Amino acid sequence: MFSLAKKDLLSLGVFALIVLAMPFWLSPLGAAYPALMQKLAIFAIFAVGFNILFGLTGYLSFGHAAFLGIGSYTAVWSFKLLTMNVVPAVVFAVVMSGVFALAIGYLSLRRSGIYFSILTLAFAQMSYSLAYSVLTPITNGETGLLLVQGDPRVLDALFAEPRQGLPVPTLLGLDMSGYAGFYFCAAMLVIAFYLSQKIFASPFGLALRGIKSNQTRMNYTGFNTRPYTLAAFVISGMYAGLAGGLLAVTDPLAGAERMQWTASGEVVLMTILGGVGTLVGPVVGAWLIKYLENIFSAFNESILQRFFSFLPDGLDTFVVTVTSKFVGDGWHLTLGLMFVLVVAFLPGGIMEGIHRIVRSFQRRGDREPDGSLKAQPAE
Amino acid sequence: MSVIAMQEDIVAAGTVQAETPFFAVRDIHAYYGESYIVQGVTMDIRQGEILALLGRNGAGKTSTLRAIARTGNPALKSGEIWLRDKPVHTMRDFEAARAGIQLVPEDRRIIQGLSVEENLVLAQVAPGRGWDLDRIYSHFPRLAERRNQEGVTLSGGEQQMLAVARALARDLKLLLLDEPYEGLAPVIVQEIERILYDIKELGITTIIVEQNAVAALRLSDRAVILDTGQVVFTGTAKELLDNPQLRNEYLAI
Amino acid sequence: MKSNNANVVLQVADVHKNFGGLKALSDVNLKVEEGRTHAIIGPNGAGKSTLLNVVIGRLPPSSGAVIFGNTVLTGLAPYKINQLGISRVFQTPEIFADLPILHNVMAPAFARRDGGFRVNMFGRTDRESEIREEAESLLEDVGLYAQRHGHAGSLSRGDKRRLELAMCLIQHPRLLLLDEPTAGMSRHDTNTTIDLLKKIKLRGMTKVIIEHDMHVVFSLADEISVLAQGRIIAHGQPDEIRDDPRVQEAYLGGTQP
Amino acid sequence: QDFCNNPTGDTVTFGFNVPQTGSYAEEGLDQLKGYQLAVKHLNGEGDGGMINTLKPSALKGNGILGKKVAFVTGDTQTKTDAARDSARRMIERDNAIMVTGSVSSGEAIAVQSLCQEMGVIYMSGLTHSNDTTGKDKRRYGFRHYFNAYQSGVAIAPFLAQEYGRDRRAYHLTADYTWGWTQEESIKAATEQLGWETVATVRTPLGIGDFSQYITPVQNSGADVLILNHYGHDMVNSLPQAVQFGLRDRQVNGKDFQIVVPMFSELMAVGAGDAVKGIIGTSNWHWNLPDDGSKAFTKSYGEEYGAPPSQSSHTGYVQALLYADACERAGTFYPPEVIKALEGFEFDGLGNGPTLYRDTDHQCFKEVLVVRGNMSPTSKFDVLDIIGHTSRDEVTYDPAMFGGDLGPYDPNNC
Amino acid sequence: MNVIFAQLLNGLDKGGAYALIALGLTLVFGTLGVVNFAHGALFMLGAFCAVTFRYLITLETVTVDPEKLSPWGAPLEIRTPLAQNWLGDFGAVLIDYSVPISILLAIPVMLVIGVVMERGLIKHFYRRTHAEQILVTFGLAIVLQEIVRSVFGANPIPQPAPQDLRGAADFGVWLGMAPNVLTYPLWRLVYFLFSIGIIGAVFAFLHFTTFGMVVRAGMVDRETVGLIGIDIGRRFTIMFGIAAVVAGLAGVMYTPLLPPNYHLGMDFLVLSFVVVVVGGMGSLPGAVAAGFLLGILQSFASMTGVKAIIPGIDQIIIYLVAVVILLVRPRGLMGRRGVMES
Ligand SMILES: Nc1ncnc2c1ncn2[C@@H]1O[C@H](COP(=O)(O)OP(=O)(O)OP(=O)(O)O)[C@@H](O)[C@H]1O
Ligand SMILES: Nc1ncnc2c1ncn2[C@@H]1O[C@H](COP(=O)(O)OP(=O)(O)OP(=O)(O)O)[C@@H](O)[C@H]1O
Ligand SMILES: [Mg+2]
Ligand SMILES: [Mg+2]
Repeated sequence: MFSLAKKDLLSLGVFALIVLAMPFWLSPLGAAYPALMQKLAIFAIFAVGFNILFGLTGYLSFGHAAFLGIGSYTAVWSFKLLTMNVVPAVVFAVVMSGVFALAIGYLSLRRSGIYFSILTLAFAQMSYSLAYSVLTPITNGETGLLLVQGDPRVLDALFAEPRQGLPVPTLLGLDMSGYAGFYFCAAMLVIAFYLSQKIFASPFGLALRGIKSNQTRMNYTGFNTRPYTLAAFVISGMYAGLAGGLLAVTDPLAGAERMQWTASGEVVLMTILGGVGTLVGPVVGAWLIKYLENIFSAFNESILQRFFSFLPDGLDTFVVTVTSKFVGDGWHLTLGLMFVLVVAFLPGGIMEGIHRIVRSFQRRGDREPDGSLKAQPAE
Repeated sequence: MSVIAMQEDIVAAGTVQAETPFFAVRDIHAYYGESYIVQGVTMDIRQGEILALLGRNGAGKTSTLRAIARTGNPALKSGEIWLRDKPVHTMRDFEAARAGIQLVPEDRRIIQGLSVEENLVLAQVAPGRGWDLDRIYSHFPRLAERRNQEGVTLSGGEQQMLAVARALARDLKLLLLDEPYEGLAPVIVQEIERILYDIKELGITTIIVEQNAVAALRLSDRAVILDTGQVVFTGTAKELLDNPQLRNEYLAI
Repeated sequence: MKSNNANVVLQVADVHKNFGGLKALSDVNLKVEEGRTHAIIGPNGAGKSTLLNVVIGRLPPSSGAVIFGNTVLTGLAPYKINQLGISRVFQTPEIFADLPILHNVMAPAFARRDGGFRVNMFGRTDRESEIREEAESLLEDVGLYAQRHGHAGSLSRGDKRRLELAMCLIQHPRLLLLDEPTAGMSRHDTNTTIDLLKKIKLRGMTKVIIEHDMHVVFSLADEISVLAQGRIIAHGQPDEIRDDPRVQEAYLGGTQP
Repeated sequence: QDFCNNPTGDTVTFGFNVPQTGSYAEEGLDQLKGYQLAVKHLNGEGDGGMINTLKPSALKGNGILGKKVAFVTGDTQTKTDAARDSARRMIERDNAIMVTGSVSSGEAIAVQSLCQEMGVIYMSGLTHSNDTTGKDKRRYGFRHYFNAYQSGVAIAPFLAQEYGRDRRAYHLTADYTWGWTQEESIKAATEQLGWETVATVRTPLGIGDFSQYITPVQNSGADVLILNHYGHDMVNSLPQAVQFGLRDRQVNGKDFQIVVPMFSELMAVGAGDAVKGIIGTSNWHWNLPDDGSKAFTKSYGEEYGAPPSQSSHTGYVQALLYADACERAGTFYPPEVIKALEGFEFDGLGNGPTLYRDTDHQCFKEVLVVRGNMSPTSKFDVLDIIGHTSRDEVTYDPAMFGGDLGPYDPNNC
Repeated sequence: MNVIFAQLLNGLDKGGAYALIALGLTLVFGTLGVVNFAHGALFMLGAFCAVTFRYLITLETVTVDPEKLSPWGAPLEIRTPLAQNWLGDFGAVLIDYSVPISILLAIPVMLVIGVVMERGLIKHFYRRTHAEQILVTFGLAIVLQEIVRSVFGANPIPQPAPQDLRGAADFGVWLGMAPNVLTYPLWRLVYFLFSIGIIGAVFAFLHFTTFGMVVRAGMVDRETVGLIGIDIGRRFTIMFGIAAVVAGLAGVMYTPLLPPNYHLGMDFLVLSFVVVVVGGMGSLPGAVAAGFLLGILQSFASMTGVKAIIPGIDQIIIYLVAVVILLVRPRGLMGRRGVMES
């Protein structure tokens, strides 16, 4: 039941290794600090989950950030009301977002194509607007839901002495804001990835792909497509809830912007950038966008000057002026250009590009003796 | 080959430009992405002739027609196509169509969202009109009845008629028919055959791809057989029918 | 009109279907008996495909009912109708164009085994050896085994048809509906397909087949109904139909190929 | 002592965390300029600006405690999530000893609570909500900027003077926490004058077109419209209200008036002509005649060719105040620095004598009342100062807004 | 009662604006089938055509007086506007009417931008998946936005309406009410009429020529349309150019209502998608109807009385209506079958 094909097992192993080794390989890239690594893991989970819906069934949800937000709010409330232990927080976050996904999915999946996208967008935007304003008693509006000293925390109050200052989320006594938090998120990502591998390789996954490929055939082949898509929607909603819950675990605050359409759009972009329907693609996309957002935006002219100081005088100022347009407050420009270039030259996203390069090397290296192409489905 | 050469000589006596056939395909090679499908097809047709292009499923018949009509998929990598003195191989799809080449595709490709009549009107938007609507409707009364129905809701056979009619609505020089009889009741097959004869009378040249080899050969002057993207036979229809080995191997008749 | 004939698998009772003013089907009655092959022929636009659409739940009849075994199909969702044991080959192939050919054939088998909906997300498609082997042997039968890992979308048209046939056969339907299964197939492949369909018949599968190719019809049919302008104008044994003057006029058009 | 990001080398790093993209980018980027100027001056480069006017001052112009000041920057995108991400990067990766900057209260409060958890001092930028030093105040957070309550108190006498005590006001309020606190404060202040509040209407954030909210104002019987809007909402709603002809109307026998209680000159530029004659409040203005303001305006102008905004002023001042507190404490150890800032009385930073109150970390100083300039001489000259409300008048009881500062103990990140 | 009347008027006006903003998107998205996330950017570029035009005609000669210093320490600049210098009164009129006159600049500029965009980029994406279209157009939108930002800065740049059209019209008096009961900004009325005009012109173009049909057919089956001799690529380019012009003009005329900044486009993007989809894919009348419907409902939902009954309704009304309509009518108000459903 928990088995994987050899190929998948291998990729899971490699994937786990890469994720857990982040602190090492990210450090030359200037990104090896807990906050960012946590984000990388969390948004990878979000994107992997999104890909289960979008990549397999082809239903493009434009409101997935709503579930992320719901997960965060639920987790923070669990911290406020029950306990600072992260386990209940994460469980509640997943369950709650699953419930919302069930309701929203039930309605939205009555339509397909762009109509579906707009329905999900509308639900998410309504959640966002209400969270920002009318629901302030629950969400604390613009400020975001914060922990305060006076929170009841009934379970903690029963078992432990209140400590000085604000408590932090913990697991087995480990403080979740630093490296421990990262490893927790990384472990979650590996599990999430494994589950998505299972789904991709299962008959259930095959049915979802069938829906993407030809709904008519599915119906007349005896599949009841609606519950299949709904199941995929709920599963990916729960992934989003998990990601939202983890955001709150590593940093116990939940803000409404997490639910805005731009946030939903971001996960769409991550998935497409990496490669829709591939297992690893969404992860790569998520990492790239979050890396740019956090690292490129922080470059400023003095950093650039130091960086390019080896160049001869005059040239270095020129190079600094040019590059400064693409970093710091210009990091969006880099992002936009990257989107355009990737789709223009790597149709199918980064993973497809990598596959092509690998394939072209293979062809040059060893030609198949019988001349047959090793046709591989895009997995 | 020798038979063709002889026939060409006979025709040559009557025409000035004997060397340039009406339509010539010279060693074309075409690819779908990386799969090499049309592997050097060569054929000639004289004006007003009907040529049957035969072969098993997957032999590359459709691909050859699509390459001639310049659809871009399969992509023509080398070879030449000449319609009289016009280099079709340098054209794009719409230019080939304006030069008078019309493909009736195997899956008919009636345009969704447009009524029967709009499908026909659309064919007359680009310069080079053929039959007007009245003439089309008089040949295809069935279409006249259904003129306001959405094209794609027509029955299979009706769609086939519409696809042929759409080609006729254009100023035609070379008609490429991909399995025109498929899915048609025998009565309609006869109707279409009649139309093809009419078209032939008008001097329109036709290449017909058909699994129903008997029906196709009944109509054609000459035949070409393809196998895995290569020409394995060229000759008159009669030669083919008289050759039991070819019939058995490629046509199963 | 409750049938007491236990042998009748499919019964079409007084079905009418109108498209706006157009009467696509009028008063159609049909009985198909267990294990037999029932051919429906008729001119283009006669309503043959429409009739199949009514049976599989793609179109609701304007009036009348379709009964399968003891179940009234009218109003049932298409997937339920399929689950009862009816599969259909469409006139324009409906396949999973961007899935591998092997998976095209395996998917319907899962529907047969697991029912309309099951979240078997911990199963493994590649471990379902029973279904895989069956799919492979069927692909062998239809001559697509060699290409089984290729994508279905790049098949030629005749091959797509054969693939679709395999997709239906793997469901072991009680009733198989075939809408022009050999259209676009070479003579050679048509003959193979006829043999394949005969083989299934020996297994007792009931079939309704629409064809314009008389060679196919007369090779396979036990019974023929002729549909013209939405009405059944003749019904009987193949020999009777061949000689029926109405059929000659409405359909075969005098000369016989 | 051991504490978060204890600087070991010969530099000490500040984290400048401002919106550089999104709707508040202009203010954020200007704030950043203020910070960069402050770093220069602290390190003894340039003309020293307000270092020369701050009194009392322990600053020496050789960095802080002998260490040169370095800085890192971050883009908050005006989102709380991004603001916290960026602040955490500064603390965890770049070892920032202090984080500063903000253009909205949401991000200020979020970053402030983060800094409390990490044990890093946060000097907020523009944040006008009462909550920042009220309900959500933190031991590690400090605000130089004024707040909504002070705006209300400051503007009230001028409203009475200009428009009389018999007025009927209609509030349009941005529907989120900052809008609500401002509405509450202004409403209280104006009602105290004797004004009547006809209606308070909440408007969704960032809708762009406010016509459906302005239409009902016409026949409501109100003769003053109070726009509790900020940023783009203000830039859009004010000109739209003017276009509706509200200011050309006579209601109850009086000229209809529009008030924008909280002004910022960059936004006033965005609102264009509509801002002429509109009364509001401001934290600071480059036109002020005191030595500090003059010195700052001069060095900023020489550096960037334009006068500074209150956003850059706030940034500059906050950086200086932190540096000064470190010098006075003689250490970077946050609890000591906090104690140095708490209750600090100073002058010469442009707002007259100022107190950093210990009970809530709010600065108390004069508040400016400004009016849209009727005949600007340059595109920077959009606001006129029409009055100063004294520090005593805008001082309030800290208990009023509740909250709890929390402990001094440093968390080791 | 007056309030209701005023809100109805306001709703109509808003609806006209929504319809116009969505119109350009319908042409590209509903007709060409490209999910164009750069639509908002085109709207924004239009608005900046107005800004540029005004900037050009208010160009000043700057002389520096080195003797005096400005209060912030820079040398004092003395500015004299050129247009007024050279053209006298006409120059003043030109400056006053800069917004409507900049339409003359916007039409060619937007056409060129549209054509270049289509030829250079979008052209290669008709046959790609919607996902890839989203990515590329979104990327493009960001790039355009950043370019505008680096040229014009991040702050909004107000564009005044002409003096004569600046105030409010006493609409009530025209309808026989007492003065000052129902007034409405003149420029909004102008915008409304302008919307109606543009919408009418686009309708006429697509309705009375076969152009619309050809493009629709080309979207459904590009190959077949090519095979019957139509150069569909060129028509798509023209269509995209028209859409860019329409989007741009909507942007130009909107500037007096909303001081434009580089971010303007993103704010309208979601709204225009909602309008187009609620109207129904591929339907121009649908988009217009949806624009009006949403505008009017939004106006009414913002009334204090309504908000008192359902708190927060004005924040979500657009989305709520979108949900209800899409659930009740599978293809929006007037959607065509088969357009972008898979
Ligand atoms: N779009 C495509 N991409 C890749 N390969 C293709 C594509 N279309 C067809 N092929 C392959 O090209 C070969 C020739 O196909 P083609 O359709 O030309 O055959 P055909 O002779 O017309 O067959 P049929 O009689 O079945 O229509 C087949 O092997 C088919 O699998
Ligand atoms: N959705 C529809 N709307 C309107 N008319 C339709 C629709 N579907 C089918 N028709 C019409 O109903 C008639 C019967 O169509 P049907 O597809 O059943 O014919 P058929 O017997 O299968 O013909 P063929 O042998 O050509 O496939 C045709 O005239 C067709 O145009
Ligand atoms: Mg073919
Ligand atoms: Mg049919």
